[in-house]
Amino acid sequence: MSYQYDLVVLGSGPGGYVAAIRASQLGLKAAVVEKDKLGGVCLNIGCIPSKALIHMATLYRQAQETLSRTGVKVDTSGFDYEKVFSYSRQVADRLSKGVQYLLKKNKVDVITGEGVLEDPHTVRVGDARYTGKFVLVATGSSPRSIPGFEIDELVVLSSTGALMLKELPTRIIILGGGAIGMEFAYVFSSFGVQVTVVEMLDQVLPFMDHEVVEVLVKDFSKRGITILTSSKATSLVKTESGVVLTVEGASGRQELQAEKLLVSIGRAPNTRGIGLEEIGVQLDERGFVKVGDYYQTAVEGVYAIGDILPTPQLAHVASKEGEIAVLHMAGRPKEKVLPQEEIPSAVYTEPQVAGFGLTEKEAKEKGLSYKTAVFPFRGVGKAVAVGEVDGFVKLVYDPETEEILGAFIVGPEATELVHELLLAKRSELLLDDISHMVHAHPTLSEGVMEAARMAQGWAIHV
Amino acid sequence: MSYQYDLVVLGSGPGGYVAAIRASQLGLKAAVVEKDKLGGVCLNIGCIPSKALIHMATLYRQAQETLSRTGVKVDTSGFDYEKVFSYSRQVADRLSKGVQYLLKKNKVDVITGEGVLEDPHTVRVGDARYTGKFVLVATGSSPRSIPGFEIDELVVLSSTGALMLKELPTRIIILGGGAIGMEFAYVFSSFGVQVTVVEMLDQVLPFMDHEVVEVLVKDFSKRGITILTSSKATSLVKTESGVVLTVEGASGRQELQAEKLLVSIGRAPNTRGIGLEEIGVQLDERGFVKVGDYYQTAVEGVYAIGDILPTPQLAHVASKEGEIAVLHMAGRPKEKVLPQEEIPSAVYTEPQVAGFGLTEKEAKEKGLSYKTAVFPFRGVGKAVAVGEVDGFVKLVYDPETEEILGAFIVGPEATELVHELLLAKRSELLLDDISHMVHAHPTLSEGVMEAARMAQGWAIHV
Amino acid sequence: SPGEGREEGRIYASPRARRLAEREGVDLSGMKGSGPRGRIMERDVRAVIERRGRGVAPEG
Ligand SMILES: Cc1cc2nc3c(=O)[nH]c(=O)nc-3n(C[C@H](O)[C@H](O)[C@H](O)COP(=O)(O)OP(=O)(O)OC[C@H]3O[C@@H](n4cnc5c(N)ncnc54)[C@H](O)[C@@H]3O)c2cc1C
Ligand SMILES: Cc1cc2nc3c(=O)[nH]c(=O)nc-3n(C[C@H](O)[C@H](O)[C@H](O)COP(=O)(O)OP(=O)(O)OC[C@H]3O[C@@H](n4cnc5c(N)ncnc54)[C@H](O)[C@@H]3O)c2cc1C
Repeated sequence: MSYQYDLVVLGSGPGGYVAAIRASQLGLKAAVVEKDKLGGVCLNIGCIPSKALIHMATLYRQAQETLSRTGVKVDTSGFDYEKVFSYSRQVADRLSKGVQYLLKKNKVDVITGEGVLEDPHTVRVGDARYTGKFVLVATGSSPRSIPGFEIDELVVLSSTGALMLKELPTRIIILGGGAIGMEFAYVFSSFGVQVTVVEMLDQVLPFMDHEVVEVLVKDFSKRGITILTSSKATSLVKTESGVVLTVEGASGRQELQAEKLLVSIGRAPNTRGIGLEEIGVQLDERGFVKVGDYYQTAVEGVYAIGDILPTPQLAHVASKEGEIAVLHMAGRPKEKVLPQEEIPSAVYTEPQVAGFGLTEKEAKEKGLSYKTAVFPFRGVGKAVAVGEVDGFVKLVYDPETEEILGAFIVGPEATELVHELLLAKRSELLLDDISHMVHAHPTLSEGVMEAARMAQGWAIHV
Repeated sequence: MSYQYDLVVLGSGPGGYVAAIRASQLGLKAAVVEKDKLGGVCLNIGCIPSKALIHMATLYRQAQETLSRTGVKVDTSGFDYEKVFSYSRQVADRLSKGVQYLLKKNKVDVITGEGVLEDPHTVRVGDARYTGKFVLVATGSSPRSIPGFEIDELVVLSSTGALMLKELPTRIIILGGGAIGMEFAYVFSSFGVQVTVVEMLDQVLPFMDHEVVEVLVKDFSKRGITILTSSKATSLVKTESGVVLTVEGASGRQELQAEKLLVSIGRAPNTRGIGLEEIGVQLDERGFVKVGDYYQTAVEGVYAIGDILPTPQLAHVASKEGEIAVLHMAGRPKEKVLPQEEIPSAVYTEPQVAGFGLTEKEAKEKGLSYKTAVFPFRGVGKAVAVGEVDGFVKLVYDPETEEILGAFIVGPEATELVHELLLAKRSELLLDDISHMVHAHPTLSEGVMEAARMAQGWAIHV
Repeated sequence: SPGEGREEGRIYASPRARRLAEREGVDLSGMKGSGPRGRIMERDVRAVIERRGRGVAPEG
């Protein structure tokens, strides 16, 4: 049987577009079907515009907190949030266009419209049908909502609505203290909005080491962000001026008022209504696709990656899964499923938070023999020079083998610094490799070196 | 024979104080002799205050260039450079006090005064004598001046005078386009000073890869900094209002006027008048100390490290040399002399520049079979989000073995990003180790990953 | 992981050491290296090659 394409990809997010380009590099003729903007959630209403807002928020804060100490007058009376919004859209559009350019350059056909799987080799878009030897489903996810807290994008916002705000509210409540919720808390509060975060679990950013999160929470509290953990929103009433949210926590029940409510309690996979179950692809009880070692679904020739899998809903995970899947299709399988401990998590607030591998709690729960080393940025000259001394580099390691089990950083540039440690972990290096390497002075990376030395008992600056 | 100390260290810079602390950790009883402030040049009049100035310069620029686009009024009419100066002094003092604390905590005695070697085991300070089984000389370096361009610290400044300015000149000429010269050019020009850099060689930052330097130079030029390369200052006349400098270059002779001249043409080792030659320590023709594999001088028991050696005059080099030397003294030699290709260089301007190993030119001159991969920050989402798309990650690698020969980065956070690559180099990893590692999205570190992929022919975002 | 590697008798070597050994046909099994925790480094493989070149039997 002959097909129009070797590969038809459904969805052009960081899973889909990267997979299509990689496929093309490997000699497969590929097409991408996209119903919305190229680049998916990440580029258009996710990672990228949120980072542009964060960047502006940081400039805004620093100008007032630090620059103003030099006699420069920072007058925010004319501040226009819509300009910040526009900047974030420009950035997103530029990158979305970039994806268009890359797809074209790599000779990947772009098909515009909503695709539905008709059979394992056929994607229908409107009246047209596109056939592929392989089909890769990368349809991503959508904001989850819960009954009673329905998103209207006017008063009750999803992350999309929050990104699209052109005007700032005076108060906002953020339901859900995951990475997305905390990043919005940072952005809004930096611009003077009163923010309350409501989290059901006993810790915001539950996937991160608890000590790292403590530093962030302390910093956020100092800035006037209220964080309520172990707190459950039980009911929502819309009023003329916004919302009243009833929250039940350890200390009882309270009513919170705000102009807007941002619901960021997770994202649901886009796996319904696109023919998946109809052709035999298996979903788990939460609607995520079940896959094998190379992201093959139960149906021969059909693969699935990204936010529709029960793996961490992160852009870099989606991309890597796509790479692994297309290598398998191309008959050149190299790696299998992404090992969980090699996936970095990053939160781009200030201070930033990043980490991978086992948290201290996880190491303890697993009954591993582990130790931790915590080196504070206070002891790092560059951190002092730039006035960002809160935070630390924390290593969870095996004291016997000196293997790194996990690493967590809170502080300036944490999201970049984590990669040196991740490389060490992934390439089976040991504490010695980092502790003995010369690190440029003065850099924040010296904190990474010192943490490794600390684990070995010879940190200098502590 | 018995000594008061196992180790007497002369000089408390990043060479001396780190060595003393390390020695103490290894069980040696140590003392440090310091005639000035603890922490040496680096903490007091070098690395640290300069980075504090750079930080403020960046905030000042960003507020005007970026933040002002959001309607925030940035009024610099009341700007007071002395506040910036004070901030840099606070940072330096805080870190110098930190060294004091660390020395005390590690039970290292601090002896205040100018030390002179009387014999291989005796340091005289005033009337007092301190004996040590080992003596480590770490007396650092001082600004070099040339006849006709004598430094008076009023009009003709060294880096020290430049750091101590409490008022900005309208124009400044910087003689010497090394790291120090370029960092001052960045600081001054950011605050509105007209800057001209005069460099004798055909490239500023001569130790860096030429393509990387081109990006910096282009950026500097855009900001109005004049850079004259292959240009020699032939005479200096002091006038009522400043200086007139005559410069001869390819395009002939010209006269430059400014209020101040900063001479940053290199640093001379502090090796005279402290008894070195008298006790038999050998110096080379330029006054640098000759040492063996573990930084031993020609005299048994006497070691030398840091800026007084003909190795790169960098703080992290001084510290590492100190570590190696004291391990040798303690009878636990581990590493020998620091391999040149494992030493990172960093320039903390914006954009930042950092690198290690062979530049493309060096690889060519050595007749090596090499290739390069240059991945632009344009293709990195985070760089676009923060509006810093100039620059790239450049790898010089062996195409056959996929070994990294050198790496150079120009762009945001270059001085941090370089460490992932350096770890790869030092721990004998290959391109594969970096190209296949999941890097968090969106981070600048993705540029490092993409450069490695580019070398292997599968970069996605280019 | 390196710890498990050693226990299983798996070879713990740097990628460059591995690559060189592969190209030069050096058997790394049972070899103890000079890197962290006995990791076989390129220099260790070079030493074997050199000894081989000089006709010296490899060390156990
Ligand atoms: C506010 C926010 C911030 C975030 N920040 C980060 C971050 O900093 N770092 C990070 O790693 N992750 C972040 N994420 C998560 C990240 O965006 C996702 O993990 C990532 O986008 C998943 O990629 P994907 O390719 O699986 O799907 P998506 O990016 O969701 O793309 C799926 C695409 O498929 C299209 N599609 C769906 N169904 C069809 C159909 N039937 N026919 C045609 N097209 C279809 C959609 O229109 C969409 O374009 C963030 C998310 C949000 C919401
Ligand atoms: C403006 C500037 C910026 C710089 N920026 C960087 C940078 O960003 N990164 C980097 O790596 N390097 C930088 N350097 C270089 C760095 O400062 C030096 O490489 C480093 O300080 C050398 O350390 P050291 O221990 O050898 O000597 P020094 O730091 O010079 O310390 C020597 C100490 O010995 C004392 N001393 C000398 N003689 C005697 C004596 N006879 N008795 C008692 N005490 C004595 C001195 O007072 C001094 O405190 C910079 C230098 C300058 C000038």
